[in-house]
Amino acid sequence: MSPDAAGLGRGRAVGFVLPALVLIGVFLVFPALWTIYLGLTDYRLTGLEAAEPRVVGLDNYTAALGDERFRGSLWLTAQYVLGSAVIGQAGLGFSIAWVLRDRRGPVKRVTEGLVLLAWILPSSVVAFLWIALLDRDEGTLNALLHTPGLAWLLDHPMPSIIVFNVWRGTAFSMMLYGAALANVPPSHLETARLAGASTFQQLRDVVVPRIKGHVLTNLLLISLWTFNDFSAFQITAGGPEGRSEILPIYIYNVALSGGRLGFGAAISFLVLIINLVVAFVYLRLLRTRREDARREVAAP
Amino acid sequence: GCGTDGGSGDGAITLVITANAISGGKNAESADWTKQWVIPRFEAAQKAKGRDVHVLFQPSGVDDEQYKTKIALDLKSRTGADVIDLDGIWVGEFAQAGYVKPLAEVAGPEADSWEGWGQIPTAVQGLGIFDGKRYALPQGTDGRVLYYNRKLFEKAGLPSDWRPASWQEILDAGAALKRAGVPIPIQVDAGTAMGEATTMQGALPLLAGAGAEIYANGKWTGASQALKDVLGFYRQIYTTGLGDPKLQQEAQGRDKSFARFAEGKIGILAEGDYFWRAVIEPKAGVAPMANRDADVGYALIPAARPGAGIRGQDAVSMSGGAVRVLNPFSKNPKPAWELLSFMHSAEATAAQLAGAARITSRTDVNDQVLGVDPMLKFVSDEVLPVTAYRPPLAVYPQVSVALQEATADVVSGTSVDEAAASYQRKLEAIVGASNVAR
Amino acid sequence: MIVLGGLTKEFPGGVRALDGLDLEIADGEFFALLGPSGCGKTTLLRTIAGLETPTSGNIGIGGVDVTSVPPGRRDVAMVFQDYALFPHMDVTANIAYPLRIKKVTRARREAKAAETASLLSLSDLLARRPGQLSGGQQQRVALARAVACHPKVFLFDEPLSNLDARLRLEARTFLKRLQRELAVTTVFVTHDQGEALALADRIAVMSAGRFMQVGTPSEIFRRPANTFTASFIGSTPMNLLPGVAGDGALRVAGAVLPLPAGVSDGPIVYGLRPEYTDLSLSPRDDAFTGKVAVVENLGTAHLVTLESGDHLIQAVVPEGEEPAPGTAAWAVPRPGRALVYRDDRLVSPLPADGAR
Amino acid sequence: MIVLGGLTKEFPGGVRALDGLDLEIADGEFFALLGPSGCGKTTLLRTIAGLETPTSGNIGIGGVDVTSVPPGRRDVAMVFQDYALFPHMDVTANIAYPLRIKKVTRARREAKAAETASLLSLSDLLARRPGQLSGGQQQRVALARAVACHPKVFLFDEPLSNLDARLRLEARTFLKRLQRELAVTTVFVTHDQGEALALADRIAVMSAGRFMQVGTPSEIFRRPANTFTASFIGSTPMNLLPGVAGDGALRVAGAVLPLPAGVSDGPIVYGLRPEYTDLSLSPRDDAFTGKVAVVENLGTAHLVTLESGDHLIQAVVPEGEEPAPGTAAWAVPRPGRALVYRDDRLVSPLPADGAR
Amino acid sequence: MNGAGRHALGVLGRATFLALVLGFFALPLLWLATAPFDGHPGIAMSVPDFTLRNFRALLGNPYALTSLRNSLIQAGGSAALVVTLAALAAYALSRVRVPGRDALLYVLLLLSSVVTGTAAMVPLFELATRLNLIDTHLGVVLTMSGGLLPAAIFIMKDFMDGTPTSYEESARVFGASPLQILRHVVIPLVRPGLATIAVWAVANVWGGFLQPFILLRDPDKAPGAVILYTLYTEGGAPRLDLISTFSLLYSLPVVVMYVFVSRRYGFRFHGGIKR
Ligand SMILES: Nc1ncnc2c1ncn2[C@@H]1O[C@H](COP(=O)(O)OP(=O)(O)OP(=O)(O)O)[C@@H](O)[C@H]1O
Ligand SMILES: Nc1ncnc2c1ncn2[C@@H]1O[C@H](COP(=O)(O)OP(=O)(O)OP(=O)(O)O)[C@@H](O)[C@H]1O
Ligand SMILES: [Mg+2]
Ligand SMILES: [Mg+2]
Repeated sequence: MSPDAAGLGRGRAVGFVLPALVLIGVFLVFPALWTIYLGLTDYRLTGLEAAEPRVVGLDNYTAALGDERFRGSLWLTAQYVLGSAVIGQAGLGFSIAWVLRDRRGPVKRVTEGLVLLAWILPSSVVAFLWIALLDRDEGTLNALLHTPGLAWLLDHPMPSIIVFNVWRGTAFSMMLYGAALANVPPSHLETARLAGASTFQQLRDVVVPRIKGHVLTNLLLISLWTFNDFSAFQITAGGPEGRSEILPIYIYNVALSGGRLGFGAAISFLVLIINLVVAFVYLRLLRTRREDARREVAAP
Repeated sequence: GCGTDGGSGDGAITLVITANAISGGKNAESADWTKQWVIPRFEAAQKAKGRDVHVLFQPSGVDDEQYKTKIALDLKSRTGADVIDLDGIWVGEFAQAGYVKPLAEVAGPEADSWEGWGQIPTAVQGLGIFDGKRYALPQGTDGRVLYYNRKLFEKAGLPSDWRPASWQEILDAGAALKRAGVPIPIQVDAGTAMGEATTMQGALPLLAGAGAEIYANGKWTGASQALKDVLGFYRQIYTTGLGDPKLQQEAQGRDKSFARFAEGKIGILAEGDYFWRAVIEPKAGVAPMANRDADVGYALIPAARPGAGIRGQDAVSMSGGAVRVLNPFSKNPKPAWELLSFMHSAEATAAQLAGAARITSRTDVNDQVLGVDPMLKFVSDEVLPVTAYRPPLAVYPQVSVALQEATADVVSGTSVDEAAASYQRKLEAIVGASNVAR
Repeated sequence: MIVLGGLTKEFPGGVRALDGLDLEIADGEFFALLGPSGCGKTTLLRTIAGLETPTSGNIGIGGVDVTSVPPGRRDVAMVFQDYALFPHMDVTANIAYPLRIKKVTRARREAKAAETASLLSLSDLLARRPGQLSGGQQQRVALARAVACHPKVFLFDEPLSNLDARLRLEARTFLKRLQRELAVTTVFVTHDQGEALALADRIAVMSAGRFMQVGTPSEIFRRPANTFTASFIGSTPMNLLPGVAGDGALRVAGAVLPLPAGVSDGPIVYGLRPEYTDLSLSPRDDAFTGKVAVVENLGTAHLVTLESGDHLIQAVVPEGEEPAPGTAAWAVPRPGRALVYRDDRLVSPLPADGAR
Repeated sequence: MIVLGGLTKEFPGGVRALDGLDLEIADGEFFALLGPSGCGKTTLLRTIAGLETPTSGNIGIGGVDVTSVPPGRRDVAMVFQDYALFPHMDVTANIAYPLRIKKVTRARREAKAAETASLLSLSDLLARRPGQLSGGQQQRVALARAVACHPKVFLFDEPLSNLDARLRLEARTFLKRLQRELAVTTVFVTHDQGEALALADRIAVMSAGRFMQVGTPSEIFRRPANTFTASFIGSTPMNLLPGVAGDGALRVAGAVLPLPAGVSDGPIVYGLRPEYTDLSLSPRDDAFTGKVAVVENLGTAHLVTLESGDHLIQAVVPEGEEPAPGTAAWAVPRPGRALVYRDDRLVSPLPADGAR
Repeated sequence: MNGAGRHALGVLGRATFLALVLGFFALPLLWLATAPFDGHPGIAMSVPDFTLRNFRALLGNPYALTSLRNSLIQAGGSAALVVTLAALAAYALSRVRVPGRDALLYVLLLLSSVVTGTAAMVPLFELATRLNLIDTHLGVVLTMSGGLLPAAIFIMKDFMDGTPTSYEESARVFGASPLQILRHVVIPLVRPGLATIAVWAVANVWGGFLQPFILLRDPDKAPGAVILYTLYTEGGAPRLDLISTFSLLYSLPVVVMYVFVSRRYGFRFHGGIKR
């Protein structure tokens, strides 16, 4: 079938895309380019460097890469993305979608509703709820677990914000995988069941190959979002003593509290590059599989 | 931009005031005073002079850092309110960035011949001075003391009129309190979670008590003996159970320490007069103590040893305070100056207090109002003479963070030498090795 | 070998998809489930496979009650309507999949897959993926996968319905031969009566979760037990006309026809297959009269639709004898071929002996 | 009324879906495009509709060259295979949609929709959405939508293929009557030869983007011009056997048959429909001999497949005469019904006069 | 283990899992449900001594209610803009082959995640100043939309790719223009997608703090996020009564909107990266 079903034509298509592109161009690409430029300067919001920022070339980058705090932050971010997005959100989201896949009725609605609620509530409210939950002295969790005085946020800051972010972001994965599972023909699963396959074998042989595209979309989006997620700031503010200072918080701290906007911009750009690499790896994975398939076919 | 667009009619001009104050917020009185006292009276006074002046107030209610960002962005793009509230510590960096200009440059010679200057002590004037030029009118100042809970002291057999003369006496009192079962004998803010409070309430007064200023004669204090003494003191408090190290790490640690003090769980707390006025104030405080006047004592922060403080003092303190500046890009600099000076007149300053006691910049007003509150009188009479101010430079916040990190290190068990060395490294990275004094 | 006892399946919404079914399917039999959409064919097949749990009743396979045995242990193989070939596996892997689950070694299962593939003329396609196969080839791969694991029972859910008309005919013959050779008990679901007649040893005609009739193709074709079966079976829809028996004659749609033996007086439904209806262009007694409305070419014959008052009567006429639309014509029932129903039960002709 | 001149469509990938087609379809004609999957039927229909732009060649409708006229202005209505009923509109809105585009007032288009719906017995369903309709009902709504806007041409893309076997037969008769009454030129795509024969005034048999034969159903059925058409047409696949003409006889699959008139010596392909093949259980001359492999019930007849050496030969035998699998039998061509091809062209029988 | 046993075990496992999930997601929310009605709310969750006093106290705050209105304006405006522009763009990108379209989408997606951060604050602010958008709702709407659009287009395109083209072709044969096709056919078909994007956009703008804070001057225009922040940091110690009550009021509109939208239009995602 011709993809241009409505007879749009190039001209009209451009007309349709243009408004969005203009808005994106002005309010996204332009500031982004500006930010990249700022990253090459020693620009600060106040002080002498605010009056006359100097182009310092790659100094910010060498400084960042040489900075222990930056490297530590990068490592924390990797843990955060891996733990909360790739394993936590994607894993939990998939499990929920899998368990609910052929359910109807109130259980499904309530579960989905709660998971979604965690996603759509404003982040400042959510942050406060979690502070209340994890509070050392009066937190609900300590009351429930009979562990009075256990300072979750101080003793286990990374696990805390990872669990927090799993709670916050699982909805997206759940919905995406829900849609994906709806695309797995029941007959395929049943064929596997008839052959005697266990749940794990069904997942491995039927479901995962089928929803690989969804898995990658999901991982790509949630990894990017988590990489740039700032909401943990409202819970630990990067603390205690930087032990949960993931990159977005690090940038905030150096750019805003420290006033070093040029340096912050440079790190933002580094983050962009890292994101790019992550995205590239994901897309590469997708492509490799397809090429495998093609090669197999080509072989006599 | 808004605000400085000049006239809102023929001949009529509009002036805008902005402050990090908003009705319903922490600084609500300031917002209310601006709206209900300053604006109507100033407009009336101008009308009497035949001028049609319109004044608007632009409130705000966020973290100081975010407020600062917003103001800086405004000034950077040459817009913003005509009269702007700033923290005194920002004056230098704003001046360096060209965001603010000396008052005389903006408003003309009237600024230097203002009647009020005579009422403001030189030290307080310093809040608005950078490079020897007056950039701002100070609103008032504060001082830091050691608060102590008399009931707990009594329990521990300590004098109800405690006057520590050295750091050792503080530690001794702490040990006594600890023996008496006080959960947190001493709370001196430490660590990065407390932010600037650590520097202001802890590191800097202690440094002054050890005889050093963080910035003197164009050099920043590095890992000097004074600094090591300060870190050593922290270490003694937090590794011997005199203080609660966890409390220093919590994001809401400072608020919690207020609450703990009010609950009678903290023996000694280093804080500013704000704590007295707004936190444990029996009626409106956020952690009110009904018997504040009887139960809470306050003492000067002693130098490490008598005479070991800066300038050879026996006691030390740190002060800060807010100022107001004129927007150099104002379309109506002269009327703006009139407004600013009006806001700092004795009458206006007194009105801003609205009956509450607090240390204003003007001696004439202080003389009238401080009599009612012995604590503020104490600050004014005994603390301000020994106090010191932070350097108003753009890199100061980063140095402050480095200091906080050094305290955090020792609180979490790092040795003093290591923490000091790491501070030294960071400081050199921030200001350049040649600007660090050892 | 397959025994159903009082099998009932009610879906959560209250739909009774299977309604107390009793059935025995013999070893090696090719059994067809035939019925219109929604009658429960798929549900029955899936219940036999174990993919649905019956609400009540039980299922036996090979003498064992398997009602609560999970599908993987029933030793059945199912071919789904959409074939359910795994798109990411090549043909070999697809065919070998059940063996892989049974932990047969790679070498042995590939040998087995190759052997099965050659039986179904798939040897050249072993390295392809399902997406690169035509519909007919896909169907054969699905069959091969079912065959490869040597099950006790084959279950086919409309395996031919995705093929185009021509392929369907070829596949049908092929399937029949294959089943003959393997001699595995087979249950085959279809909504196409032609397919059921052509393939099955026995057919169950279903409607609304019940069996309307169970019998051999010729029994069902010749003596449909009720009007539902009558109208459902046959490559052209049977003429079913209301009438009255009385005075020694049948009065149906304006025609007076001889009364078959054993029909007592009263209202009846008169059934006549178009194939057994001859067309005359000259007036005839004991015939339906009407105007030719539509003529459809059937290849070697034509299907003529007569409009007779409110009724439509269809007749099949041989090549070259078709009338032009609009002409008047007479439809003459071939003697002995009419079916008479009363209260929706066949009353004439009476069963011949020997019919099961 | 529809004229195609040298119509060619090449897709970006290099697929030549239409390959220089010339055709004229008369006013009011019911024209079927018949061919296997992928032969270009849909592409041709879409090109006539204007949904595809031809690579070269032109299209005229009603005497006007519409090659570069956008689809909305060609005054054609198309029924898609999946019906493409708008799921968010009820039946009335669906039927009235073309009129809404033509800016007919709401009142008038609802009246028109109701009228068309009653013509197609849809009056009770007007307020339903497509999701709440059965396949047959959906098909009628799609037809109603096409009918409602009174186009010059109907284009149907396999409109019956989504229906179940029984419904398909009924819908076929219905469609034929409807087209007769409306007398609108209709192009109908199908891969089911039975449908094409039954419905069409003329059929074009397509393969790989070309017309293999264009003619009336009986022409095509009786005298398929090539083996492709021969094998494609007929409800049972035609027997096509290689043979040699020589010495005044045809030698085909072990049988020696009389040489039809006009066939010169040389290799040929012998075509014989199963319907024209009689089965004998006693040895016969001029007959194919073999063993009965499969017997399929066709209702009033049986299709018997003989295995004769490497060849399979099928014959249709009347009810009650079917042999048991495994017995020996002889397939006797009915005189004058055999088709002889050489170089894939029909050489015997020679065309009768008067064939269009 | 026999089949029935294994089945029972499976059912039990699922039930346990679902119960844990429910608990995990409900637990933090309980505080929000109780504290606003508690006369003396603490951080600790407790059965409230029921009162509506907190709500009265909140109404006393001059900015609380207007801030919700402002949130509504900004979130609604952004959602409308994002949905409209994303639908148009995604449709065109889905239906017309544009070389390099996927690469473009990915790059924009990447940029969007960076530019919402702190570092881009200066460029955004200066841009808004030059365009006279400071202290306007429009400024907030435009900057927020710019950041949300790439992901919206990305998700929307999946929906568009997933709808069969025969609907559009059918309408086209009847003579509908591309805009008519979009309005009559495509939009209704992808309505769940639009609804999903709308909810997502609203939720994002609703919670956004930094942009409205730096772009707005007049607190009468400040959205809920800024006011909540004020309540939180400006009270000295947090005023739990006001915070909990405002949190509830502030959360309610998004929740109501989600419930409405998901009931009415469905709320779901579509495909994955198909190529
Ligand atoms: N999972 C289910 N939940 C509820 N009802 C169902 C379910 N599956 C099938 N049904 C209903 O059970 C009845 C029988 O369905 P089934 O699929 O067995 O019919 P079928 O004969 O296979 O039809 P078709 O020829 O259309 O495939 C139908 O009314 C159907 O709607
Ligand atoms: N958009 C397209 N791009 C490339 N090739 C196409 C496109 N559409 C169809 N084709 C190719 O053109 C040929 C004819 O396709 P068409 O859909 O017309 O076949 P058809 O006869 O309708 O088949 P079917 O009976 O399966 O519907 C096929 O080889 C098909 O793969
Ligand atoms: Mg079925
Ligand atoms: Mg087609």
